[in-house]
Amino acid sequence: MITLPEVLSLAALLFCISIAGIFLNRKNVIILLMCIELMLLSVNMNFIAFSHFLDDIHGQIFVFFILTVAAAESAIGLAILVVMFRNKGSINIDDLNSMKG
Amino acid sequence: MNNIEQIYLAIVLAPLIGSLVAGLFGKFVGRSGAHWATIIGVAISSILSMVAYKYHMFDGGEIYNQNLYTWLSSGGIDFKIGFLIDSLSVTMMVVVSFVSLMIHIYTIGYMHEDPGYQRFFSYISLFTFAMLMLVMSNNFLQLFFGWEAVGLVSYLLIGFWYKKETAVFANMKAFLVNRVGDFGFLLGIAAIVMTFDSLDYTEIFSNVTQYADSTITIWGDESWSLMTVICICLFIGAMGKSAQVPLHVWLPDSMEGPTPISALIHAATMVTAGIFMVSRMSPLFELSETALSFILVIGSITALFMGLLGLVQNDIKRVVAYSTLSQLGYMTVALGASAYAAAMFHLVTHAFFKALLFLGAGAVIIVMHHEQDMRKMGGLYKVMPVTWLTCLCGTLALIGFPGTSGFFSKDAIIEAVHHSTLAGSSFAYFSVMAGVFITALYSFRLFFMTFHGDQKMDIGTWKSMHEAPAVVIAPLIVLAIPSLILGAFLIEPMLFGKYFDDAIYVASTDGHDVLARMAEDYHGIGGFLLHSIQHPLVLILMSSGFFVAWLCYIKFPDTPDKLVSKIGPAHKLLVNKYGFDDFNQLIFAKGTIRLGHLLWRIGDINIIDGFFVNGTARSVRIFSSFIRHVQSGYLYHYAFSIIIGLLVLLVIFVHGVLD
Amino acid sequence: MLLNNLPILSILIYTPIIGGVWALIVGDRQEQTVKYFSLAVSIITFIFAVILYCQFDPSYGGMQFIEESDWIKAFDIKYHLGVDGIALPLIMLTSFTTILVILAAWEVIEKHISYYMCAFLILTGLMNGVFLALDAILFYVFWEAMLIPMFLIIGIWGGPNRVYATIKFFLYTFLGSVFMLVAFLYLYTTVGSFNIEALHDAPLSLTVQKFIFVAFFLAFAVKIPMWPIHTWLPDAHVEAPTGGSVILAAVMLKMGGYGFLRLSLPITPDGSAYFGDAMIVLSLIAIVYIGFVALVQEDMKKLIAYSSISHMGFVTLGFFLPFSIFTASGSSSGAIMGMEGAMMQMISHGFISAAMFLCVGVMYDRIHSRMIKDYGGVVNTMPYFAAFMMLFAMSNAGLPGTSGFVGEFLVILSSFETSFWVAFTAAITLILGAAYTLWMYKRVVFGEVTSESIAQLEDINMREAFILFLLAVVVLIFGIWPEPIFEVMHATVEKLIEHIIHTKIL
Amino acid sequence: MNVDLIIILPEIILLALACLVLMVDAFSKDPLHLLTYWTTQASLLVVMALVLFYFPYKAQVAFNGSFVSDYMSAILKVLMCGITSVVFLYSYEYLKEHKFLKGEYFVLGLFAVLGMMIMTSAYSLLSVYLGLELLSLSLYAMVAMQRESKAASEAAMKYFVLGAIASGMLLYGISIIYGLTGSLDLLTISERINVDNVSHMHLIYGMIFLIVGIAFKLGAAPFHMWVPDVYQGAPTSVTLFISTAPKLAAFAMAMRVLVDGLMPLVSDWQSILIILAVLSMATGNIIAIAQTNMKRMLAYSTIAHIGFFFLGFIAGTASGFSASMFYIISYELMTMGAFGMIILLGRNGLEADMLFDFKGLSQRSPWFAFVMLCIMFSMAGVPPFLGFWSKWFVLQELVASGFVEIAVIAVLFSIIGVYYYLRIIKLMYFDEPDSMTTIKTSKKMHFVLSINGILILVLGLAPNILMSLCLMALAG
Amino acid sequence: MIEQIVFYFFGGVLLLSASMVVIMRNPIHSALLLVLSFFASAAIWLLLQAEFLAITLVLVYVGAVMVLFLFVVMMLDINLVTVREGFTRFLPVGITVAVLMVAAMGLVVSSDYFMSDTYMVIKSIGPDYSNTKELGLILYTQYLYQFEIAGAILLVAIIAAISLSMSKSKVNKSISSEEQVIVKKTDRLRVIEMKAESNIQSKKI
Repeated sequence: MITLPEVLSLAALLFCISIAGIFLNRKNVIILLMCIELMLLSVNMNFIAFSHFLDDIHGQIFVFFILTVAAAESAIGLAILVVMFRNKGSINIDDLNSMKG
Repeated sequence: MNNIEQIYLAIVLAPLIGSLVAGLFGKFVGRSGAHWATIIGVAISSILSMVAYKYHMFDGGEIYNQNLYTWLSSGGIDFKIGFLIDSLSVTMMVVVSFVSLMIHIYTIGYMHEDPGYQRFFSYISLFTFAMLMLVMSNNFLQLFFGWEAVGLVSYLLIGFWYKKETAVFANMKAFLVNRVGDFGFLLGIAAIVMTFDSLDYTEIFSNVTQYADSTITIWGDESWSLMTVICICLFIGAMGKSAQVPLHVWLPDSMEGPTPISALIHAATMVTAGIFMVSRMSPLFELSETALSFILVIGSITALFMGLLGLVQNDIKRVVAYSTLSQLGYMTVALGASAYAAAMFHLVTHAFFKALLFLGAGAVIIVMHHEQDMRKMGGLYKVMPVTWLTCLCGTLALIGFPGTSGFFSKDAIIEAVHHSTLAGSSFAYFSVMAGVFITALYSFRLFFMTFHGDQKMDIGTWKSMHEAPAVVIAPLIVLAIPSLILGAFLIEPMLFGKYFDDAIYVASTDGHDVLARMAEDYHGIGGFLLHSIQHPLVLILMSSGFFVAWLCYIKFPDTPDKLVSKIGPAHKLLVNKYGFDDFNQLIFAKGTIRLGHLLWRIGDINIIDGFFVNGTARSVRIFSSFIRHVQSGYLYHYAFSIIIGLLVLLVIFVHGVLD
Repeated sequence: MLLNNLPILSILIYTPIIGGVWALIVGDRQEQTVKYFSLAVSIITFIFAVILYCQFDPSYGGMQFIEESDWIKAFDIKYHLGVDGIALPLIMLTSFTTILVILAAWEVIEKHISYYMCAFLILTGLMNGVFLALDAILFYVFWEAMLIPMFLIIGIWGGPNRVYATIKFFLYTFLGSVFMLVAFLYLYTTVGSFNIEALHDAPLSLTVQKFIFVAFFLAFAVKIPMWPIHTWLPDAHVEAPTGGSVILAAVMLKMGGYGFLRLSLPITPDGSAYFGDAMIVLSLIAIVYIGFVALVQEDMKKLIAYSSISHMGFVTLGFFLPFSIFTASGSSSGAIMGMEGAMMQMISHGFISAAMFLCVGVMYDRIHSRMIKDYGGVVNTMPYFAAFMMLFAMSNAGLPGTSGFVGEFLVILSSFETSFWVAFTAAITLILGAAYTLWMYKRVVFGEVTSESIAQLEDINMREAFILFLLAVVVLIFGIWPEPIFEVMHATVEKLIEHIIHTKIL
Repeated sequence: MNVDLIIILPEIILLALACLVLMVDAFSKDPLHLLTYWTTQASLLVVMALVLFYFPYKAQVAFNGSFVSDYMSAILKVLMCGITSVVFLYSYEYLKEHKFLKGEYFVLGLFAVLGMMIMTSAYSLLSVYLGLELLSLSLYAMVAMQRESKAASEAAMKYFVLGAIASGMLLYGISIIYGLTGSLDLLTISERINVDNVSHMHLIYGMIFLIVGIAFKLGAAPFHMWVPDVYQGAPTSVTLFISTAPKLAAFAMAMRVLVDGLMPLVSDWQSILIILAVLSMATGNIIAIAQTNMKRMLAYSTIAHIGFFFLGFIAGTASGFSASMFYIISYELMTMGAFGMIILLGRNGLEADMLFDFKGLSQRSPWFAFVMLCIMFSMAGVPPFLGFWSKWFVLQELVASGFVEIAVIAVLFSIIGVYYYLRIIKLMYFDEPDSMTTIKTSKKMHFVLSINGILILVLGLAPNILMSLCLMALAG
Repeated sequence: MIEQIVFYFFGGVLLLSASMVVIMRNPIHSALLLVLSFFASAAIWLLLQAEFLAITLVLVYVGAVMVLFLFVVMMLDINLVTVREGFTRFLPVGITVAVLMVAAMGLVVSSDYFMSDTYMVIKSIGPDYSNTKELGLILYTQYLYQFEIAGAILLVAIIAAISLSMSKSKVNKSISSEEQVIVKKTDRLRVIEMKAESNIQSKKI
């Protein structure tokens, strides 16, 4: 038997990895986008776990929507990435600092 | 006399109207218009004063005590403007308006060429108004009004020649030193209001006894007699106005003003306001022996030491000024000895002979083309005999030559002090006696240096000299007469009669009622004269003073210089006026400015503004320009801040670190 | 009578405001029209103030001519106006000063005259509003709104360092007043009303009173201003145009004093009593310390500004004397005297400081310097001006016979009842006040002509003479017969004293 | 089911109209996109009219409790449409002037409005999330829409990444709350927290993630970092849009989640919000002082305003929430005017977003300088302008709830804030202009901007109506 | 027991691949590792009886989204040399924070509260149970509204993606002589009024 805390912990770890990925990654915007996907994945994991252990289908519905939105989100994210690349010729995060202070 | 109120009103208002006409419409009415308007005004008030005098002193008129209007009422106390006419005020009124009239007339000649002619007349008329308000007041408020108003006019007149740096300095000094006195005076008034809930003389005097033993805590737990505090505070006011040590410093400098006002304000009338005030307050002062002793000591110091200063002055007006100081000291001594009547008596006689001396000096100055240094005069009796004669009268009166007005008044004071048993009276007695010698010495020094000896002016000046014009001479003559004879008429009623009975109160306790003691020995003028011959100490001092002056300035004119080299330091002390001016300049003038700079630069600019106000603003700005770099522009920093925020919230609220 | 039905208080507020807006609309193109129009508006306002004075019932101590209507119903905030013996003289002062200011600007202001007139007229309306408001929030709105025109006046028409000065002015006063707002809000939650009169009657514990007092103190002490939060004033005065300085000194400082009377004392009597001694000490420091500071100023306007602070020290002194007088003697006559004296000091300072600033303005317009050292011997070329200035200088020094004397005199008299030393310290101003005023006068006016520019000065023209003459008349009349001002105050002040001697602690 | 559809009629119509606009734009050849523009404006008007027409005089719930229509939502929707309409008016001028007029702009704008309306009416966490995403995705795209601008794409990228993180956080929080209560329905959640013995600690754990998500959307410190960069980098019209209507939606979201859903935890989120509020006021006000870019300064000022806005929530009472609503509405009126001014000053493709662009404005255009003056004083919270009342209202409620210390801190920070608003006025009125070029503008813009300024003044003189409206909206 | 082994295996794979996504220097590797982690979580989801979603995850994510990622990575032709200097200075702080975060979250989610009876109501499901059917049933009834919104979101994504990435630049790069002839000065030359040194002035504010 898997227990709920185990799944939740797994999700939490995944969440932390994605977060760490976002603020540790210094160079590549694409990896940021991937980290965001990971983050959503961990949330989905949570929902599915709760859904399973509460025996409540609504959690899975939520995941369904998250998947949908995540797809849309990555589409827009990549579109912005493309625009940015065209403008700056780079997708380095360090180049994203023309505005500060 | 039913219309007495209108008369009193006319007495004060006539000079005011004159002053307004000359002041506001000076250009319009022209020079003669200005002097006619003011002279008529003052003449009216002078004549009416005499009428009032007659009514009051001879026709047995009632004491007039009525309020004109309510200035304001607050906290249940009505502050009113009104007149109290009794023997004291009516005497002052006559003196003030009469001397003022003389000076108005004299001014026509003296200020003849001055461009500020109308302004001058306006001022002196205004002064007359203010002085009359002061003496006619029936309450402290109006007294203070008049008190400050005469101060204002004095300020204006000292600085009359506003281009003269020394004049404008002197007028400010005069005003400020007077303000120091007013400072005490105001505190005294405040104490009176607190005690009596009134400012009305009669009300205060009728309640005064019940507060005789009241005390007030001022410093620590020690309680002071309330009356002493009140009296000393009031007397500080008098010290300012009547130029008593150490608030005398303004008076010699005030000689920067035109001579007529030196005569009117700084000799005859305004400076005696303090004497008048203390006499007026006699019911209060009688309750505090401490205050009286204080007065006695201050007066005697002034009388003696200021007279000494007269010996080393070369400016003709300054000599007279120091003589005024000394004479004021005499009056103050009389006050301290509870001989208010004697003080008033001397006040009256002094008003005439001192005005005379000043006007005489003024006449000399005119003739000398505004040269005031006595070392450049001499031998003037040849060209201006009338002036010489009248000045002689004045001088004799001043030194108290037997039979002259001054003799009676001054002798009375000396006698009174002699009888006084208050603390400090023996010192006072010594001072006034020594003062007699000194007075004679400096008076004749002035007289000899000016009118006798060699002519020390240049020949051109000498040739152009002639007697002063009639408008100048006439007042001299008019003033010379009372200087000589008034004393003989007044001594009996004033000192020993019931002249001041309705105005001055002297406690009948031993040591206070010195005049009553004197009255026991008084047997007419002749007796008084005789008495002074029988006890010739005063006369001896006086004549030795005269003799020394004769020796030094007529017989052996080089003696003074030799003397100076012998007693160098002492002479220097005198020339430096005991260092009062230097002290004031250093401590008060410079010290105040330094303190002001300190408070401003350090307190306001550096600490309050610099540190707190701008400092806060600056630190916010610096902090801002520093903290903005947290917004680094890097995405990972932004994400990091979100995580940190999240983490902190989790740690605080979930893991309850703060609980 | 028709006048009885007019909402005269609202008229006093809105006549100038509407006039101001109109002046703005007309704009700079019709300069003359704007000037005459503004003058007319200010005179009409003054006439209404006079009518108010005439119809005022001095025997009644409470609020009169009350106007009340809903404003924000949800919080029971009302448009609530009323006038009593404390507000009335200040209303008179405000509307009178406006006339002067508008006259003073006549030829002097060249830049955007219509804005200038607009700012001043609106300012007048708002200031009247402050004095008339009986609702705490309404009061606050007027109080703060007033800052805006003043901010612009200093900033647009001010001197070289105007930006610093005006921002300092704004922030300082804003800082103080926001605490007042918090205090109002707190009072609302405890008392349930913004009605100032209701707040007067509401019981409050001592702790609460202390806090509220401190909050009010910050607002009013900055405005009046008291030491040590006074430093905005010299800067603001120095940089402001003449009219701005005049209004600032003549009316705006009075708001602080008015605030103490209207809010601090009656709402927190026990708090005021608790801090009474501290307030007296602060007032005395202001009187003496600032006196010394004024003495060494090199800039005439700064000197007068400092002298204002020193004079305002008398106001706060008078306001906070009653508590110690009760402790000392238990009688209220001294207390009334102190408070009325302080009120009189406010009124009279309004005229005198206005006059002094106008005098400096007259010189500034000619030579464009305010530094004392640039002057000397002005009397030679401007004798009439010198005469006027002498009068005002003397009244600034508190010479009897001028209005400047009355307030100081009464406050000193009253302060003697608390302690000799309070009176002693307060009376030092007699010397210091005379010293800094006359020393300045001496350096500026007396003496030989010191420079070419002084030699070419022209004496005051008819307009300037008229302004100064008006002020001179007022200063003298109230010096010789101040009773008209006191007459209207008595009932109110007595009521106030009666109110504040009773504790509000339940 | 019929009833449900009527209730969401405005949303349905808006969706349909948005699609219509998309079609219109796709098939019209007009380079000025006038037809698109006017259709958009008409759509907004229609929706507004519909909301008013079906004004919910009592709360109506639809779709199994995931949609609610009540006073608050209706009022907010009307405001959103109204504000967006004005924003589009300004935007149109701006886009035309800066030569990147695109139909998609308006389409996305309409979808964003749809998202906001969904958020406003969301009664379940799922609707909240979807509405939020619909709004956010539209906004990300709008920010990046000026494709040639480096700053815009940088801003878009930052906005997107950080927004996605925040969404992730929000989702994580939702998942935890869902796990604890077994429901996504806000009313049910609130009920279950009250009734069931749900672990308080775990609830707070979930709630913190939710609050982070909400705070991010509002731009509260320390989740504010995107605000300055996005405000500065985005085309001014988009900045204007982001800073206005979505804030209303964020307010609605906060209301739905915190008040409708998590009211039982009020004392906990109060303390969290206190921290956020104080931090926001501090950060916003202090850093704003050092700014030289007007848009960036306004961004920091927004952060500070959000701190103030939270104060109403901290009060924790219905009237406190009304105060927050009042605050956010008045804030939007002001910020709309301020950005409108920046748009107005920009010419020929050049942005006039530096502070010195405002130098001597009073001489170039007295009227607009006056409007800006009103806006700035209003933002500073000086009566008699609207901004004063908004501050007053939240402080009033705060003090009424006993948080006097917080009120004192708040006013202290507002004093710092006054400084940089005054600086703008100083530039406009006390400085000389660099050039005297007159300001050309369309009549429409002139008119609307003037109305905007006057409204700030008029509402400041008579805040009664708006205040009662807000009180009514949240009275229940 | 077997469930646990499977869970821990796939959990391990998931965490490892997720970490590698973050660490990898080459975005293509990252993308592929991401695919791996999706597969691993799909497996776990299957364990948790969310069959439909598990399949969707693989189909939608691996099949569509990840391909999109790869496509973009390839298309943008990123200079791989510069893409890797990463995590140095910031690393210790970052790791500390990450560890703290793990602790803060882990302590909560691993608590015994989630072992309580509420979370033990797993019903046994019959062989005819269809997860897809159950989802579908409520998705198109109860969640109709949300479903529509999701549609709108996708529409927005389409519009946004197209309008952002579609290049409107002219396809034809030939020269038009017609335009060359009628060109005017004002078409080419724009006079911009610029203030000198205004940046410096602005600092004084």
